[in-house]
This record gives sequence, structure tokens and C-alpha cells, in this order.
Amino acid sequence: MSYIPHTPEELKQMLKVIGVSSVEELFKDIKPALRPKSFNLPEGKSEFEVKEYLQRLSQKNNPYFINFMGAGFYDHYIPAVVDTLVSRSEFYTPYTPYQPECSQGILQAMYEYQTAICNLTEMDIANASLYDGGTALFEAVMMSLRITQRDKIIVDGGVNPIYQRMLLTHTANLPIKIVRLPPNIKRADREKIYYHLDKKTAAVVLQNPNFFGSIDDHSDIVEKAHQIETLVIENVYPISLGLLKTPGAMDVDIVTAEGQSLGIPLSFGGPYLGILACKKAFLRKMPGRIVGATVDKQGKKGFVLTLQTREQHIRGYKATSNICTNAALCALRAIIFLCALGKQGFVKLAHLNYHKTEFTKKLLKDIPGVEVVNSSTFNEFTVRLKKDATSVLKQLAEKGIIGGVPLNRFYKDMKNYFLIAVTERRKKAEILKFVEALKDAINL
Amino acid sequence: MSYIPHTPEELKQMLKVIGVSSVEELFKDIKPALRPKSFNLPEGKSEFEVKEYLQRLSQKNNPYFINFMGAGFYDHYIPAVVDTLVSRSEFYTPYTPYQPECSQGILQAMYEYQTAICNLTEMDIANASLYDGGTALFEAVMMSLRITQRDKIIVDGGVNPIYQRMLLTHTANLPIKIVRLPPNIKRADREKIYYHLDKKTAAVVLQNPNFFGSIDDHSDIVEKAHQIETLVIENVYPISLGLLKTPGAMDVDIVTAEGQSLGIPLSFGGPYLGILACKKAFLRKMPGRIVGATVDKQGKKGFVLTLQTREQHIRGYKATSNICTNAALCALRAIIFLCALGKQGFVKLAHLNYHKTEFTKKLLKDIPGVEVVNSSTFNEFTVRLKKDATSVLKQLAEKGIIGGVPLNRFYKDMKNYFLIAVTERRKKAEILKFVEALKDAINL
Amino acid sequence: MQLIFEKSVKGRHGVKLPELDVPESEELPQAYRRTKAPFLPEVSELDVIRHFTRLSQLNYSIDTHFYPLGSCTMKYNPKFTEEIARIERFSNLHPLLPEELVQGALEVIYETERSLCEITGMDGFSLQPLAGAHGELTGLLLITAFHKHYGHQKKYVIVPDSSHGTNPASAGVCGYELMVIPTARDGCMDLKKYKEKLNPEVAAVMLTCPNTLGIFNPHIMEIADLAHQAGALLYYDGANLNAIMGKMRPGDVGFDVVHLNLHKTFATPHGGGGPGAGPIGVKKQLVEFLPIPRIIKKDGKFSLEYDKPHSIGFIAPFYGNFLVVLKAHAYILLLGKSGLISVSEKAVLNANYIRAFLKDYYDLPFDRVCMHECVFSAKRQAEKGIRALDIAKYLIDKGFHPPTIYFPPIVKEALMIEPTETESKETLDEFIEVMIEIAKLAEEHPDVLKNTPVTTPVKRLDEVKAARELKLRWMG
Amino acid sequence: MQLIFEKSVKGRHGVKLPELDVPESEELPQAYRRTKAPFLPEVSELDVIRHFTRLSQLNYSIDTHFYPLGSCTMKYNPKFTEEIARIERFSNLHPLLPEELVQGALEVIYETERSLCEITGMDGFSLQPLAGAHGELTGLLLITAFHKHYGHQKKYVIVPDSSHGTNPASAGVCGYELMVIPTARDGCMDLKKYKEKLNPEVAAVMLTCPNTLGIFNPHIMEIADLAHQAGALLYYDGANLNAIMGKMRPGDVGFDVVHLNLHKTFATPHGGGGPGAGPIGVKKQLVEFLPIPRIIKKDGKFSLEYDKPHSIGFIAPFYGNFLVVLKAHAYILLLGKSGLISVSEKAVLNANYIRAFLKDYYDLPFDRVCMHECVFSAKRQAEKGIRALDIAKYLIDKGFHPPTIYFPPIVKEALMIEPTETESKETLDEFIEVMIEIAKLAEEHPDVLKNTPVTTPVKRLDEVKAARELKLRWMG
Repeated sequence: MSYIPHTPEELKQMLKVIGVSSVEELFKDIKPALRPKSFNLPEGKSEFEVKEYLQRLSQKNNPYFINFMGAGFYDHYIPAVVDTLVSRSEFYTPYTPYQPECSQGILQAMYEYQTAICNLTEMDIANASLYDGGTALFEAVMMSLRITQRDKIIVDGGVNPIYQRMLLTHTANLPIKIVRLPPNIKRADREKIYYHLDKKTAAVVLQNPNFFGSIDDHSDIVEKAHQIETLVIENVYPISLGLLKTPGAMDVDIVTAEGQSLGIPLSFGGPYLGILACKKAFLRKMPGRIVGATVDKQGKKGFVLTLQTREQHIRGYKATSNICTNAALCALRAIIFLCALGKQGFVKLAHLNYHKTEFTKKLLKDIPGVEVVNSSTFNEFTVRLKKDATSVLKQLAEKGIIGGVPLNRFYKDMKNYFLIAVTERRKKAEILKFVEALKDAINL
Repeated sequence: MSYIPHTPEELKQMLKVIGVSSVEELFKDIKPALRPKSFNLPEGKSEFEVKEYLQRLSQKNNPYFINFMGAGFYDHYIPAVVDTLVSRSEFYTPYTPYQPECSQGILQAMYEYQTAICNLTEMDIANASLYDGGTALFEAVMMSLRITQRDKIIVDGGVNPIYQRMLLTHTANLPIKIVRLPPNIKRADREKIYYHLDKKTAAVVLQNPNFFGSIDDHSDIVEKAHQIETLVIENVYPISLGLLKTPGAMDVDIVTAEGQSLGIPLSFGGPYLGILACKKAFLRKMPGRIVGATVDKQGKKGFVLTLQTREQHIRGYKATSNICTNAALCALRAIIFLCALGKQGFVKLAHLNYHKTEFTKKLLKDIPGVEVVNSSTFNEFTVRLKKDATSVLKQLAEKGIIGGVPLNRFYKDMKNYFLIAVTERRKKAEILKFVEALKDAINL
Repeated sequence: MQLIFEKSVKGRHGVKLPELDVPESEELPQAYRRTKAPFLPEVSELDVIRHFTRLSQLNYSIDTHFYPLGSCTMKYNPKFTEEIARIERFSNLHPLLPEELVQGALEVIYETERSLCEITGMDGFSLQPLAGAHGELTGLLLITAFHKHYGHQKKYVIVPDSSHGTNPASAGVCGYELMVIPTARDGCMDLKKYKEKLNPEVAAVMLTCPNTLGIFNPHIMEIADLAHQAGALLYYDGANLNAIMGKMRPGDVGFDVVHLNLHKTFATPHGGGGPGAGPIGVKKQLVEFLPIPRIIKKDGKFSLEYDKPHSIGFIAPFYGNFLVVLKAHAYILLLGKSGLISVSEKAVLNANYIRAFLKDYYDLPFDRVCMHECVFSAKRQAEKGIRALDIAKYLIDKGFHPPTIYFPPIVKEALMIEPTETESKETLDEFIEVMIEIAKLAEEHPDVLKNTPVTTPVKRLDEVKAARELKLRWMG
Repeated sequence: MQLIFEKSVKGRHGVKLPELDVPESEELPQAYRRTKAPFLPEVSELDVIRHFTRLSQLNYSIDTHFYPLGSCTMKYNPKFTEEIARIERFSNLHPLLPEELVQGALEVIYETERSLCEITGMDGFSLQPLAGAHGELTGLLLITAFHKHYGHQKKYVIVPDSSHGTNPASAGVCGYELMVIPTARDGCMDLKKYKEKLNPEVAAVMLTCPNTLGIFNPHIMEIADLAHQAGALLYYDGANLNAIMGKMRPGDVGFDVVHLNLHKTFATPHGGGGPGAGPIGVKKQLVEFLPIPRIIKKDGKFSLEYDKPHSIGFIAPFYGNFLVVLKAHAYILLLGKSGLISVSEKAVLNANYIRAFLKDYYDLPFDRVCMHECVFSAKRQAEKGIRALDIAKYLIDKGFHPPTIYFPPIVKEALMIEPTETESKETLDEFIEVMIEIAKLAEEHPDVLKNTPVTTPVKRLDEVKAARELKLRWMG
């Protein structure tokens, strides 16, 4: 396959205009010594052949097991309108809308996205997306360092370990101190947080629901932190905001989230959507593109990228972040998803997730040998078995059930623990099948 | 699910405007005696539930066997651009472009389609599509009756029996005589045709390549027919026109074809695409919509539906056909398919089909007990076995190979015959596997 | 925009095909080969994409504009059903595959037939007809077979003068003579004239119900009885079924044969002209005449039955427009009983809302409650020189697809408005506002309406020139 | 256009969710619940479709317009690769599924890493970085880890003044101080100044090659040698890889670390801003520092390796932007060796064609053969009051997306034009014609350029007002 339109005749004409006799002449600055030592790739194939090959590969994957996996990434239904609309090439083939007059479609959609995120979180402002939840959390931490001019971060033990480890990697070369509290299945450990909280602390990082599924009201922590001008960053799970007390209501300063649940397929890890919202006061420290409303010369309403002076392409070394490409198309998915469901639908979605999970939890509580470790949860919770969870999960897999995420993937000593997520997609029959299979497996 | 936007509040306001107190009042003309005796349907479900159900149903189908089935309907590769473009809702959600100024997209595309069909067939004019190849053939026959004012049709034994039987059904109530010649695997049986050909004959219906795969040059038949002002209708296989002598070159009067091979999925029988082209002289007798070029008030080029006075919505009882809905979206697929391949690609496609078939034919000829019945063919041919073909094909199916179409599905006494189609999608390895499996099966 | 043929550059190519992986055989004899490669555009894939993407943007469509095209039921086409039709295990089935490999597809057909029977009150359905008019023809062929079977001599088909053009045209294609009944002052078929015309040689009476004026005929049962007494069968043109789901079933009030347009009532897309699907339903006494094959369910397995001696035979190459049927099946499952009833209620509500607002501004030749569409006459405007066509073109400028105009022909300067149930009150209000504006402009500034449309890529096109000069293909 | 929030009608709803099929449990304690449902639009599915369909049509895009946005490589995005990414067995995989259930996905990652190694001449690749700038940061973290491992004390990163803004920004985010080298008169980094600045505390030298002026630095090996002698590593910003595939491999000429932008060179769509993917490649001595997990192939089975003590750790939640990687993988398979070489040849050809035609009309600050893009200065036009911005807006009216303007900042009134290889000669000719027209208008009728664009849904927007009044969300 080739997407090159040039015919031999045109090639000749073009070379003549340029005044060279061959294309190779255009590469004369690349001297012989600089030429490739090897370029050993197979020759190109037709669509048809590549499709056969990739379809064969895809058959080696199997996403069709009954799945209770979550850990921050959830199997939610994606309404058909989402794919239909993001498949419009006027949405997926442009780039960042630097020229607003011919990009009003993207710009307005991003403005609507920002509005929806603010409404969900009850925060003042949101940017137009970051790469994913983990990098969003990293950016939030960077913001807090810049805003407070302090150098210490406290990370609660309920924050997704996937993001904790990303945070460590990203900040490895920075002169800051990150205090990570031990994993903590229940609500945030106030005692430990307050033990470390001091005037050097730029931010306390919390998560709600936390990694283990527990729900919390962090208002008291926020209040304590604010007394010494420490910020609070909260990572949230967007679907839970159909039901749970919002970070805005808790007076949180910066909110981050993984937006995958908002109409983005699980995609084996990406692309996802980094959500970041904060208080108005921190606007100029916020990373990423932001769309603002304005008017044109004739007073007609329109949208532009604004506050670009924060960004790398203008500010370079002093930019609030190095981000350039973001996740606009995923943000578009999110706003379409939120509109398709609408206010009622979104609240109902949270409702379905909550009640299906509670139902599952209740059934599991009745099984001897299974302990549900946390109490108030949203759509995920933690269980402890009397035996190795990984081997039990393997037995479930043989029956076509992915029972959840074994916690020893993240914490070596949590061998008997696993996480169970129950979304609206899990039907009663599937839940019952899972519960029965689990009973069998732990009695083996 | 429901696609109704009305809120209870709006409902109230609207009823007030109308001046009735309930929606039911609007149905007062439907008196109690006229009301349904039953309306026993299940209640509606969500997208998500219906998707699960239909996906489960789809799993009961299996199109992934190695397939040598043709009989006029072929497994060709459809480039990704085709689906991408016809999935644009500006193409699939409008209706017939009665208002040209806001329908230039469809109209121009149909004009381009008409042009491409003329170029492929070397005929003067083509309409903007009919339902399928079979109804196109029926319409061609009706045209010939109207043009000649005669009442007899001769149908060659090489014409697809699927279309022959459709023709019989459609004309059952008409005072005409249809002479069907017996099935004839090789080229058109001149002797039999000439035996029946007389001045009452409106048209001779031929097919090239014929149903059994045989190629012919019908020029001599056309010449003979024209001597007594009988028309010749030829049904063709579009892909073969990349290689074969065209109906235009044979001076054929009306050409019909099933356009499924031009970018339309096999779809378990439809929707397909009826192609109809003819000589300019017959324009006003041609059924179906036709797009013509014109100019607007400012002299700018544009396109409109033209010659609408032939059509049922204007002419009613005296229309050239009762057709209203056609197959515009399938015609759009065809023109996109033809553009995507382009002149070179289309000729190459014919080339691939031809040579893969010849290769297969040669291998089969070497198998004792397998007789290849026809000589010159394009991408399909007929074999005779020394035993029942259906049972042999069943054995192949057990190995994941659909070896072809058993001819006793159409002709009871052709028990030992089957049709084999080899398209560009069949790889050498698949052909070899098929040949080996066939060897095994006939020796059982 | 240039034609794609005009963009062709010699030697350019788009999609690449695989290389031949078997040895080349001898070429065909010259006599069988074409002398010159067909002229198809030589363009790149990007050329193709840009060309057709831009072309698409020149169309008004349901997804971009309100589209109240009367009698066509241009309602929202759910994206979900499109998604379903893309499932390869449905879309990629060869129609001749062994039954064991297509059980799911056969089940779709079987279940859809059953749903349509229940919705219409008929006893048997065939999904084979490929479009509405094809359904009509099939229906008339069934009726013919029925009469022949019982030795009835039949010659005529009766239609009212308000009928869709397809009704008389189908009668003609099927070899019948036509009798046309005028419309009475109540907007319904003239009962007296009907009785006069009815005679034992009438094969069928074809009715649209509600008719193309959007009016439901309260005397439908009487009409049916009279037809039956005369030995004629009553045919239901299902183009307007969207008005009456759950309110009336043709099978309950005396209709013997119905066709449905899946692309209307059941929301499958119209595709710029097609494809649609025109299933045909019949009462018990006609079931044996339905086209073959029939789909049979036995012990949970589905099979195709061809051995039906009284069947009219094959009307489609296989089982109808399967992918269209699949979309309609999904639609019926999504909406269910209450959903379908609500469809008709809101379709009728929307039409009456428009009727109520506009009747002070436009002539309403039959002023009574309408069903899912209403037909105005612009004759008041025509007196000022403003014809239905002018109104249509101004609507385009205002971002609305025009209603059907000049149909039915019994209404002068007809404006046939069918809003459908999927349109919201705001959209109707915006449309009404523009229609009122037009009525005022026709009085005060008729010239403004004459030069429309101005916002479109082309201005008013010369249709006379098109029909006179007949450029029907590009010749280079 | 109204905002979707403005279209909200209380009580309206769109997509329906399934009913709860299990008993309701006790509700959460009030303290944990939000007090008020979030304000999301209450709209119908048709509202959503019409709103976003119409919005989409307001955008210029590759599929509708020539889009020579310099440094962004806005080439045609094959539809085929989109089709592949929709295969559910790829798109619907939970990243934590057991390895046995994701062998195909792991193979895609493994094979793509191998292809990228061969294309760039590197020894190891990680597909984890989520975008180009993220790749840069990852690269700097690798370099940091390397230096720390060997006990080197490092403090600085060197970039030329022509660098992408992401380079210095990434250095900043990674905690380095910056040293900027000016551009010499040949358009390349000033070698003398470079030598002066280079010192043992320099961790890395980051270069784009060809640079943002579209110029290939013939002294690249000398620069590399000098860096290595000073104990610094050489970083290759792969934003401009589209110019040199098969002509030069960073790994062969001394680069130690590269990042690639799959959404540029490998034709995955830019999505209106993202997502992209920024894989990072390294030479042998750095492989052990690559992010975890690593994909391992053993006996035909693929697995994930986490036990890499020297790894920098986790840079992405899992394995990178898998669906973007999948598209790039398909693209590489489609084009193959000759195809990729041809990409770079035609990209460079197209840029030089534009350069050759326009250099008489616009200042070319560095007048030499360019690679895949060329940078003009509109300073001649600026003297007449016509700025790069005015040129950009007029181009919009003529149906072209403007080039990148005001970048790189070292060129006054920069116009950075990157046509890419997928554009045809006719398209370039049309663009050139308009650019020449602009040059003439700037001389003769500059006022015409000032009031553009006029064909767009909004006219020139007030960016100052936007930044001053800061309306960043709709408040009702």
C-alpha cells in the first residue's frame, strides 16, 4: 500500500521546477557516512493481506470472559452515538485548533467538555484534557509545587498504586520529597496524614473512591490542610460523581481523574483521558490547553485557545508543563457520552453501578472464607480469602470468569486479597454465576 | 430505548395549542371497533441489552470458512474507504434528492456512478440504480416489451436461474410468452436461440460470463436479433468487465448486472445493487431515477433528477416502472469502490480473479474423477464429479471449506455438478488446501 | 465541485491489491477481451476521501437538518442499528451458505416476520420484497395467484385519486387496468363513487390508511366489507403505518394484504434514495401464496422451505434486504410495545401541532384532525405569485429540508408536511416560525422568496435545460 | 451555534440504560452523597447527533482540506488503520487481563518495537510514552537514570534556539537547567557556540534533525562526538522523522535516545489535539533503563517483564496508547521498506517544490535545499502591514488550513509549511497559486487581506478579550 499520489510524469515536472535532476539530490546533506547501516523491513502489503494478518492476531485475544476487573479502568457500555460521532473525520483528522475560525467545531466541543467536567466535579475550571489519569495526577502535583513553592507531597495509601508509581517515575529527578503512606483499604488514614502534614507540604494527594473501593468524605482533611496552606489534590472516578459528594463540595483544590469510563474503550491500556480541574485561583498555573469563549469582529460568539502563554510552544522552558499533544478526541468521546446519557441517565448509571455492586457484596459476605474488607464502597470493593487469591482467580478463569484484580500485582504481601468491580454491564445471572464459581473455587 | 424528545411539560403545551385534552383525542377517527385485537410485543430494551442478544445471535452464523461460493454473488475485498465514506450520515440519512440545491452531494455522486457504469459497459447511458440484478433484468425485459411492442422473450440457458425464476414470478400476470432454454453450461446455444427467434420476439436475454462461468462473445447473436429488430439484453458480472469484451462492443441493447461485487458486502442476500444501462435511443423507456447535469441561474454547473415524467410519482399508472426507492447508497458504494481501485486497480482485480481461477482449474483437471466442464471462464467454472456433489461438499465443509455451489440447488438432475468461484481473496494456500480436500473427499 | 473523473491523473493509483501468488496462466483469447481498459478515475486514496467527504457535506440530511418530507417518514435513524449491521457475522454471509452456518440470520428473519405480524394483525409475512413499490407488486402478484387459484376472473385494481403514484404504477406493471375513485369533501375516498365502481372483476382495492392527506378514513370497515362482498381483496399501503401503531391493525379491520416500508416506520435509513425494504403481510387465506423460500422453525432449528406449490415463487434473489431487516428487528426490540405506540402518538401529535399553528397562514383543504402528516395548499400564496416551489427553496435557506411539494396532486400547490415523532417541540417551533415568516413575505415582499435559495452551493437549477439537453454522463 | 447545554430541556433524555435487575440495597449515607445531580444536558439522541455532526462540519481537517501545518506532519490518515482499531478483540481488552488472553495484543507491541528499532537504528524501544513531549520527558528520565547509575553529576540540557518548545519545557519538567545555542547563518546550530557551552555537567543535547527550519545538519556526527566526549548523551526529537526514513537513522549517526511521534510519521490521526503516542528508542547502553513492563518473547509466547532493577519505572499506566500503536503497526506493514522510503522522498520533494515556487515571493531566511518542510518569513509583507496572521486567515478563505505561523520564533513572521507526501501536485499548485496571489495583494491591495476570513462561521476572533475576560465554561 502507498498513499503517495505522485506519478512518474509529475515527479519529473516537479524536479524540473526545483532544479535538481533526482530526488536523491535533495538528500545531499545526508552524506554517505550518515546513511543507514540497515533498513531491513519487509516490503509493503495490501490492505487485504494486512487485514487477514491482524484479524488472525486479534483472534489470539479474548475479551469475552465475564469480567469483574477494575482497578481504575472499567468495562462500561459505550452508546453507539459515541463511536459514530468521533468517527467523523472532521473530528479525528485535524490537529490542535490553532486557527480558531476554521476549528470552531473542536473548540466548542472542548468548551462544552470543560463545562461538563466542572459540573461533574463542582470545580471552577477544567482544562481541555491531558494524556491520562496518571499524568494528570503528576501535573496536579507539579501545579501544587509551583503554587505553594514547597517541596513535599503526601500521598495517601488509598491512591491508585498505578498512579503512585507513575508519580515516582516522573518526579525522579526533582528535588522534592514524596511521602507515600502504606496501602490502606479503608478510608484515608487521618492519623498518618496529619503526622506528616507540615508547612513544607505542598499537597496531600487523596483518592475517592480509593483504590480499594472505599468511599470517604475528605472535607476534614481539606480543612486541616488549608489551615497551613497546603493544597489537597483528589483523584476521582468520574462515574461515581453521579452519586458521591463532589470534590468541589469538599473544597478540594485540584481534581484529577481517569476519564476512560466516559465512553472510551478499555483499549488494552490507552489511549485514555486525563481530566484535570481546579479552583479558579490556580488558573495560570494549570497545564494543558484551555478553550475560552469570546466574540468575533462582528460580535458573534466564538471560541479560541486561551492563556497560551502558559504553554511550551510560547513559553518554552518556563511553561507550566511540557504537554503539547493532549487527548482531545477522548475528551470529545467523554462529552458526547455525557450528553447521550444526559443528567438523568448519568445519575442512573451511577445508581446501577452502586446497587449491582452492593448486591454482589452481600452475596459474597455470606460465603464462609470470603471477607469483604471495606464497608461503604461505590462499584468496587476488596475481599480477603483464606487462601491465595491468584490461584482462585485462575480457577474462575477456567470457567470463563475474570473475577477481579489480585492485589499482589501491586502489593506483594496482599496475596489473599483481590478487587472486584461490578459495572452496569454485569447482569444478575453473571453475578450469580461468579458467586457460585467463587464458592466452588475456595472450597477446592 | 426511545427516540422521542417530548417531555411531559411539552406534551401539555402542545395539546393546548392543538386544542385537545389528550393525545388519544387525536385518534378519535379510529373508533373502538377498529382498535387492535392484540398488540402483544415485549417491552423495549436498552441498546446494551439488545446488543448482547444480537451479538449472541451473530455467533450462530459463521462466515469464516474458506469460501468458493459464487453463483453471481462474490466474496471480494472491500477497501476501508468504502465503509468509511458511506458511513457518513449526510450520505445515508437523506432521501431521494428531490430538492437539488441541498442535495448536490448525492446527485453528483450518482452522476459519477452513471458515468462509471457507462464506461465499464461501453453503453451510452445508465440509471442511478435499481434494487438488484434480478429486478434489473425484469425491468430490462419490461423495457424491451415496451420498446418493441412485442410479447415474446427468449431466455438463454446460461442466464442465472435465480434471475430466471424471479423473472417468471414478476411477469406471471402479463400476457407475454417467455421461452426458457434448458440449462447450458457452455456458451449460448445459438441453434436453440435461432430456432425460437422470430418477429414476435421482443428480446433475447443472455448472460456473460454465464451462470456456469463460461465466457462468450455474443456479437453474432446480437447481429441476428437486430436483423429482425429484436433487442438483446445481456446480464453481466461487473468485475469481469476489467478484462472481457464489453456488451457495448457487442452492440447489446440493454445491459443489466448485479453490482454486489463493487464494494457491497454479501449481506446474506441484500441489499444489493441493480445496474441497468442501455443505448441512448431507449432513454425514455428506461426505468428508475436518472441524474442529469445542468446549470443554475448564475450559470454554475449542478445536477438534478431529470426525466421524472417517466416515473410513478408523476406519471402514475403510465410510468415506465413502479420503482420509487432504489439502491442509491449501494450505488454510492460502487462508485467509491471503483474510484478507490481506479483504472489500474480495477483491471488488476480482474486479472487476479482470472489467474487464480485458471490456476485452480488446472489443479482440478489433474484429479481423476473431477471433470471441468467448461473451457473459457472468468472467475467461476463448473465441475462434474462421478458422485453426488452435495455430499462431497458436505465433507469439505467439515474441514472448514465451502467448496462451491451444488447445482442441484437449481437443477435437480445436476446432482454431480457444482460451481466453483475463485476471487482475489483466495490465497494460494487456501486453493491448495481445497484441492487436497477435494481429492480426499471424492476418494472416500 | 469538479467531478472525480476530472481529477483523474494518468498513472495515479489508490488502493493497492495483493500481488498474484500463483503462476500466470495463458491469457484469454483476444476475441473475448475488451480492447481498452475502462476509463475509471486514476486518483489517490486521499483524493477519493476528500472528494466524497466534501460531496457529503453538500447534502441536507436527517442528521443535520429537520427533514419533514411528507409521506417519507424521515425520522431519526438510530446509530445503534447501524452498528449492529456492521457485525461481520451478519454482513459477510453468502446467501447460499449451508443452513447450519446461518442459524442466527435465519432467526432474525423469523423473529422479524413474527413481530410484523403482531404489529399489523396479519397471519403471515415475507421479508423478501426489496422496497415499498416492490412490496406492492408482490402483493398484487399474491392477489392474482389467489384469484387464479380460486378461478376468479379479475381485471381491475381500484385506487383513490389521493394514492401514492406507486399504487397505480404497480397495478400497471402487474397487468391490471385501473379504476380511480375521487376524494370526497371529507378528504376520504368518495364512498358513493366507490360503490358504483366496485364490480366482480375488481381484483383489489389499494388504500393508504391514513391516506396521503394524513386523514384516517373512519369508514374503513365498510369499505372492506364492500370489497369482500364484490370478491375483491383489500390492500394496505403501509407507507403511513407510522401513524397508527398500537391504534389500529390493518389485519383487524379487513385488510387482506399489507406492505410495510421498513425504511419509514422502522427507522432504517433512506440512503439518499435506497435501499429500503418492503415486507409483505397477508391474512391466513393468502399465506400459502407467499414467496419462497419460507423460514421454518422446528425443534429450535431454522430452515428454508422451498416446497410450496402455491407460492408465487421468487420475488428476490434470496431472503430480501437482510441487513435492512436486521436494523428493523433491532429497532423493534429497542422500542418494544410502549415505544412503538408512543412513536405513533408523538408522530400524530407533532403533525397536529404544526397543523394547528399554520392553518391560519396556509390553506388547509381538509380541515380536520390529521394523523402523522398534514397537507396544506399554498394557493393563497400562489395568488401573489409565490408557489410551493418558492416556499421550499426559502426553507432551504433557513436550514430546513422542504416538505414534499405538489403531492398529492389533488391538492393545488400542495405542501405535505410530516414532522415525525423524533423531532422536538423547539425544532417544530423554529420551522413554524419560518413558515409564518414566509406567509407574511408572500404578502408583503414576494420578491424575496423568488430568488432563493442563496445559501446553497448552487442556486436554483435549470431543470428544463437538464431535461432538454440530457447530459447524463461525463464525456470528458 | 448554541451550546449543547443551552439546548437542554428539563426532563428530556437520550440513551436508555437497562433497568436494575437486582434488588436495591440501602442507599449510601447522606454524608457521602452529592446534594444535587450534576448539570448535564438533557437532550435527545437526535439532539446529540445533530449538534456534534454540525459542529464537526465547522472544522477544517485533512479529509476536507490541505493542511500544511509545519512541524505537525498532517498527512493522510488511512481509513484502513481506523478499521483495524475498531476490532473489538483489540479495542475491548482490559489492560490487566491474564497474559494468555492478550497474546495478540502483546505481539502487536513486540513487533512494533522491532520495526521502530530498525527504522531508527536503535537497540531497544518502549511504546509507553503517551505523546511526543511525554517521550521527551521519558527520554530525559532515562538519561538521568543512566548518568546517576554511572555516578555522573549532571545539571544542564542543551537545545538549539530553533528547537520545539517541548524540548526546553521537558528539560524544565525533568529538573534540568537549560542552555540554548543560537542558530548560525546556515540554519544549523552554531557549532562554535555549541563547543563553548558544552561541559561535563551537560546531561543531554536535544536536537531535531532535520531541524524546525527544515534543514538537515551535515555536521551531525561531529556534534554527536563532541557530546559524547563531554559525557553527554544525544537526544533525537523525532518530530521530523518523516523527512529521513531510509535516508538516515539516528542510531547510526550518534544519537543515543530518540522519541517518535506515531501521529506524525506513522499517520495515526491527530484527533483535534490528540491522543498521539511518543515511543522512545535507545541504544544498547540504555536499554536496561527503559520503562517497565518490557514485552518478552519466549518460545513463541509473549509475556510482560517487570523485574528490571535499573528501569526508570512506570511512565504510563500500562503499555502506552495501544490503539495508536496498533494503527502505526498496520501502517508500517502496509507501506513496508520501499513505501517508507518513498514517504520521505516525496515529503521532501513536495516541500522543495513549494520552496522553489515561493522563494521569489516570500523571504527565505535560510535559502538552501530543505527537507520535509520549509520556513518562509513574511517580513517583506509585514513592511506593507500584512503579517503572517493575515496570510493565514486569507488562506482559510481560499480553502486551505494555514501553515504554522510565528514558529520557530527565530524567524520573524514565520510561515512554516509542511505539505507531506500524501498531497498531490495539483493541490500544491493550487496552494502556491494562492500564496502568490497573497504576495501580490500584499503589495497592491493589502486591505483585502486584513478583513479575512469572511467565509467562516465566525470572523476574526478577539483573542485578547478571551484572555482578559476568561470565560472558560458555560455558567447558564
